[in-house]
Amino acid sequence: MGAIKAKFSAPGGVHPAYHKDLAAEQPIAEMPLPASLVISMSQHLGKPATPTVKKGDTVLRGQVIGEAAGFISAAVHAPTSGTVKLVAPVPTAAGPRATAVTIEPDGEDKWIDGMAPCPDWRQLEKKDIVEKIAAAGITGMGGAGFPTHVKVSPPPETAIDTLILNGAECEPYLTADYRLMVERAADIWEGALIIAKALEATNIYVAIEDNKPLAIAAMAEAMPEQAGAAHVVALKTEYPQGAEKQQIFAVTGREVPAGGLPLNVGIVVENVGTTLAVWDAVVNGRPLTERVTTVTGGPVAKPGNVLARLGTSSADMVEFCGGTSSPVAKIISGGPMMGFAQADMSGPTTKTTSGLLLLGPESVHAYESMPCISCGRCVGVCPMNLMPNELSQFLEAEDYETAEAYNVMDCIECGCCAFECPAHRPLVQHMRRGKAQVMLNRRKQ
Amino acid sequence: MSELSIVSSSPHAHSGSSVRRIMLDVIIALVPAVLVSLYFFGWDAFRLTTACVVTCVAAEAASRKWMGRNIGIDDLSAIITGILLAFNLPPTLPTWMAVVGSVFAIVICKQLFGGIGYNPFNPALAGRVMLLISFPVFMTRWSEWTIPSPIGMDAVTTATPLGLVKTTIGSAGALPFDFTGSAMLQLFVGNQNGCIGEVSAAALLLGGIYLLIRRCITWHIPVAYIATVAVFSGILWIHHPQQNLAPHFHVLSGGLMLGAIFMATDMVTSPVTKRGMLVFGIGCGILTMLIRKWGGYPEGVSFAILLMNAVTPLINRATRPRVFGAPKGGRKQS
Amino acid sequence: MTMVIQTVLTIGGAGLVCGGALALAARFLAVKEDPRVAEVDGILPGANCGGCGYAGCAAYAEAIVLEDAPINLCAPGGAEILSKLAGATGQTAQMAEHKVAIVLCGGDVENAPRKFDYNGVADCQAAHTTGGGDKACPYGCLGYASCSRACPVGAIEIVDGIAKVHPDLCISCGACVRTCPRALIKMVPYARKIHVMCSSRDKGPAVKKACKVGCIGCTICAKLAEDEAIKMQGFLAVVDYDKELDNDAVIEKCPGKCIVRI
Amino acid sequence: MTEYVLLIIGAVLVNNFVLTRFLGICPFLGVSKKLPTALGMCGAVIFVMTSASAVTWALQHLVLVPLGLGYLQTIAFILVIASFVQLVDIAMKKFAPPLHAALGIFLPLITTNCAVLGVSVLNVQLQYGFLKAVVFGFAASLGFSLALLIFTGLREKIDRANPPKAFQGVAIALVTAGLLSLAFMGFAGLVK
Repeated sequence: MGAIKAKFSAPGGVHPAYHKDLAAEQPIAEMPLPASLVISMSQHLGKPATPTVKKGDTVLRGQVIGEAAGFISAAVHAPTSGTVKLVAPVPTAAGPRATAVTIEPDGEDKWIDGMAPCPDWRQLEKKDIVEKIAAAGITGMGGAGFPTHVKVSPPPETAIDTLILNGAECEPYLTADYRLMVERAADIWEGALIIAKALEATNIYVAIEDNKPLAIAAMAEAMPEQAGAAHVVALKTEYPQGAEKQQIFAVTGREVPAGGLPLNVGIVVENVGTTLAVWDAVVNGRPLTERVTTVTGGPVAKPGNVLARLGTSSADMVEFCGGTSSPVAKIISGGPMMGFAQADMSGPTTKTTSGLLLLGPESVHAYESMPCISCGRCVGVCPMNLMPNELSQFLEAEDYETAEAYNVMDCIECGCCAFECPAHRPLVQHMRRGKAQVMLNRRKQ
Repeated sequence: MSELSIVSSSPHAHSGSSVRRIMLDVIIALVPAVLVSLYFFGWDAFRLTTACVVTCVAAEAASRKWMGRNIGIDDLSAIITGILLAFNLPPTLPTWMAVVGSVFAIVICKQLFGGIGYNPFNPALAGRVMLLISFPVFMTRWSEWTIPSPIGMDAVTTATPLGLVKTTIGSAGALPFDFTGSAMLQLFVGNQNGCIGEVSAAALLLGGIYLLIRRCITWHIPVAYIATVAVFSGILWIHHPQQNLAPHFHVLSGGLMLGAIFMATDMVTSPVTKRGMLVFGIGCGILTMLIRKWGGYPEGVSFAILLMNAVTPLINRATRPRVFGAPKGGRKQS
Repeated sequence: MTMVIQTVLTIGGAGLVCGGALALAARFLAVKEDPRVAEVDGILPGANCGGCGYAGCAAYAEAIVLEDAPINLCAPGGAEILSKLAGATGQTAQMAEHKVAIVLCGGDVENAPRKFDYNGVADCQAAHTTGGGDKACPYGCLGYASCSRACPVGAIEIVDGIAKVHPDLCISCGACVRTCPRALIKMVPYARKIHVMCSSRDKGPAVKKACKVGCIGCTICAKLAEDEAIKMQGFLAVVDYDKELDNDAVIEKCPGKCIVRI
Repeated sequence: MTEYVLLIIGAVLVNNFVLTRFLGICPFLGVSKKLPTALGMCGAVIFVMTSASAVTWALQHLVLVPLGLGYLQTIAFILVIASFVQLVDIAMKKFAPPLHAALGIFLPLITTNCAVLGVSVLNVQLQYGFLKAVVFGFAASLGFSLALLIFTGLREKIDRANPPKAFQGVAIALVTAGLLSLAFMGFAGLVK
């Protein structure tokens, strides 16, 4: 069985320089334990976890150090064994501060006697799988970090027929998912079957951009025999094919209603890394304590794909990759299109850190406050069919009502508009601010 | 780290495009037409183009300084306004009028609104129309021109082909000539009377192709515009071939090529959506033909584009794309 | 004479016809409206600052007349408008104490370093949500003038990178308070002059690292101030504006130099 | 038929009331800030101008002329127009209160809108028959609406523009109106 070509493609999209060659052929390398780990309680979308340890406690790897605070939240586990040094707020990658637990590893890396491995997962009930996923603290590892146990337990009246594994990795520079697909194809497929069972989904698609032939080949080869409805779909290479709504359209031709969720059209999308984490949790009984992150960018001496414990600082990861060989002007957690710029390299790896990108001064794009020249390029590339030119001007004038009428809330912040803008306007930032303000205004009413 | 790192909102990558680069591309695209104008009109073309460009740049710099803003002429847009305005002037126009037109275009039509990006009308066209209305005699005084091989005629005229047709039909006479074969080629190359930059369809098309390749314009406006003129004039021609000119004549004469490729596609004053661009082009075509056929002026390109500039905000509003995921057939209104 | 009669008859007749038609229209298409709303609306200053909590002066006027809203909510109007409103509505009310806005941060360019170069929209909300704001202190004034733009009377100025309210210009509408993403701006009684110009809730060492004039939570001022006029909230000294405080010792003894008289 | 088509084209495009005759500038500037309000104004003006044309024609030819009271034209016309505007005002207050509030003072000001009086007086001057007068009134109001709508679109753009302080607000709007009027010159000669 080979890959099938995607029949559809969402509107808009851009073709940034990919720079994937920096790290694409570097096998995943496991990083030794650093001297200290800072584990944020807010590594997911939703309420931050509640810390369950205090200064001076000793913990084992896999031990719960933060409990899920409500339904849309996720548990946090100790990534290694050691001593709790501090429980205090630290800045998250996106900026605001959240409580974090600092652990000094004891070097033994001893696992706690927790969840039982379950190689025979086919015997499990739906709800057992969901419970295991929740207990393992798994969240979406592509970027947004939506708690996975919520995603795989849709309301009973919603029938899910299709599971899409997102292996598009359309962000330039990043190659972590690519490496996972090349190296761990069989395990990812098994994870997919586990999730499909929990969802009672009959179709499984793995969506991969067609600039990753090795990943497509590996996933196609490892495709399980029994599942007649499993496919590998080759997507046109175009940013943002990895965005959920756009990918669903490309793979199935279904449009997620504006303001709606994929489950409204009977679909759940999971990142390949998340799928692997589910496999690890269910089959091996291991909670999420590490992830693969691409450490890349011009100034990085030896770019690569690093298997690092959650909580590893950016500086430690860069050090592991040979340090820097030229000046660094911008530090980005994530990819260049949607990642968050960091003030320094002290920030810890979280469940959503798909990449750590360093840019030299020559690659930094400076935003300006030039007027819009109405070239319309942003309108042409917007994958949501919005009019970023108009929106940004409404928002500059703080006219939130009109911006709302022009559907600012449908913006997915993919960055296509600002990427194309010849006037170098900070369009995405305008949208973010607008969305925040509209939310605030709605809550007031 | 000794120096602070830079933090901005995402995205951290950029296509590398810039306003300056776009303007530079437009200037490059105008080069063939400039050369052709120098070939056909010689000193007059040089005189007017230089006067307009220098005045536009100086007026932009001076007015911005006067308004207490940064000088900001390095986006090169004033140079384009200068060239395009000169292109829309007849070769015999006195220099001082070109200067007045340039100052009007830059100061009143552009800088008063805040400069690049804010002007609702194309400055060069507004400058030309102001001159046309203020100095109608000077603005329609053309150099001498031998009509290229009309059948059985060898005449010298001081009118543009369109002007000639208008006066002849106005006096109820038959059309004075019939452009076919080699005469067509002459028109295409640019051997005709007219404003200094509009005569050569070939040179303008060359520039248009460059702009398309550089993605500075899309095909929508020029194609919709020219096709509408062709269809409109074609219908008239089929019904009354004696009273109307053939579509290819309409397309190749007057300022249509210049207007469709360089003026109507001005980003600031044309719609941003693809559908809007088509509407814009079709509107320009219809208005151009209305004025050419029934209006008081022999040529309607400038007026047509200016009028469509005026409705551009409404077109943008009406052609808002359907938001991805919104119900089909209707726009989501909240 | 005929002419005059004709004129009078014509215009008068036409007037009568039109007037009759209008009278009928007014009768059948009448809309009920409380005339007092317009009256109250006329008294209000018309600045539409929103300080009263209603969408604007007209909305407040409607609320006063139709929903018996209290008449002392219009801070910009002051005592004069209050007395007029009292006359119009028959309500009696005391003017609330005159309050003015103050930005509780003293970390100007010189005293509070930045932790990165911010490149983006010059607006506090935007800056605050991009990497958490460029000021090293996560509580300090970012200085991108959002409050200043929100102020309907231009009473806020950015001086040396931080916002300063001119108390004599402030009309106490509270627009700035609602705008500040860091909640640094407080409405305080005009009569109170001593303020702790810091809002950082971090511990001393962290504050010291981020700002030269921050409150390090040493509690000296809280001990010096009579009647608990300064209280500690965690690691931050906070003035209790309900109490008298006129003690220069707190200013002199503050090791962070963040207590000032304005 | 052709005559009426030409009459309409003439009144809408060639001799546009706002942009060529410069009548009705007050609401043209006053209610061109938002499209919905402008549309409401267009409806009101179309109604008032068309019906005022009919009634003033009747007034002129059935009352004033037979009685030799031509000198009462202005005052009599204003009386009728004022009543019509008042009627629209009352009706709108009843049926479309938000629009009524949005139009504000500009609704009663149609009374003194020179476009309405202008069309009535022009009907007399040009010696139009009844039907022609009504069509002319309707076409003139269409022309007014066209200009107002175009201008409203432009206004939304120039309100976001960045003119020097001295030109902000109505000043730049008038400059824009001037340029728009320049563009409308292109229709000159369309109808002889």
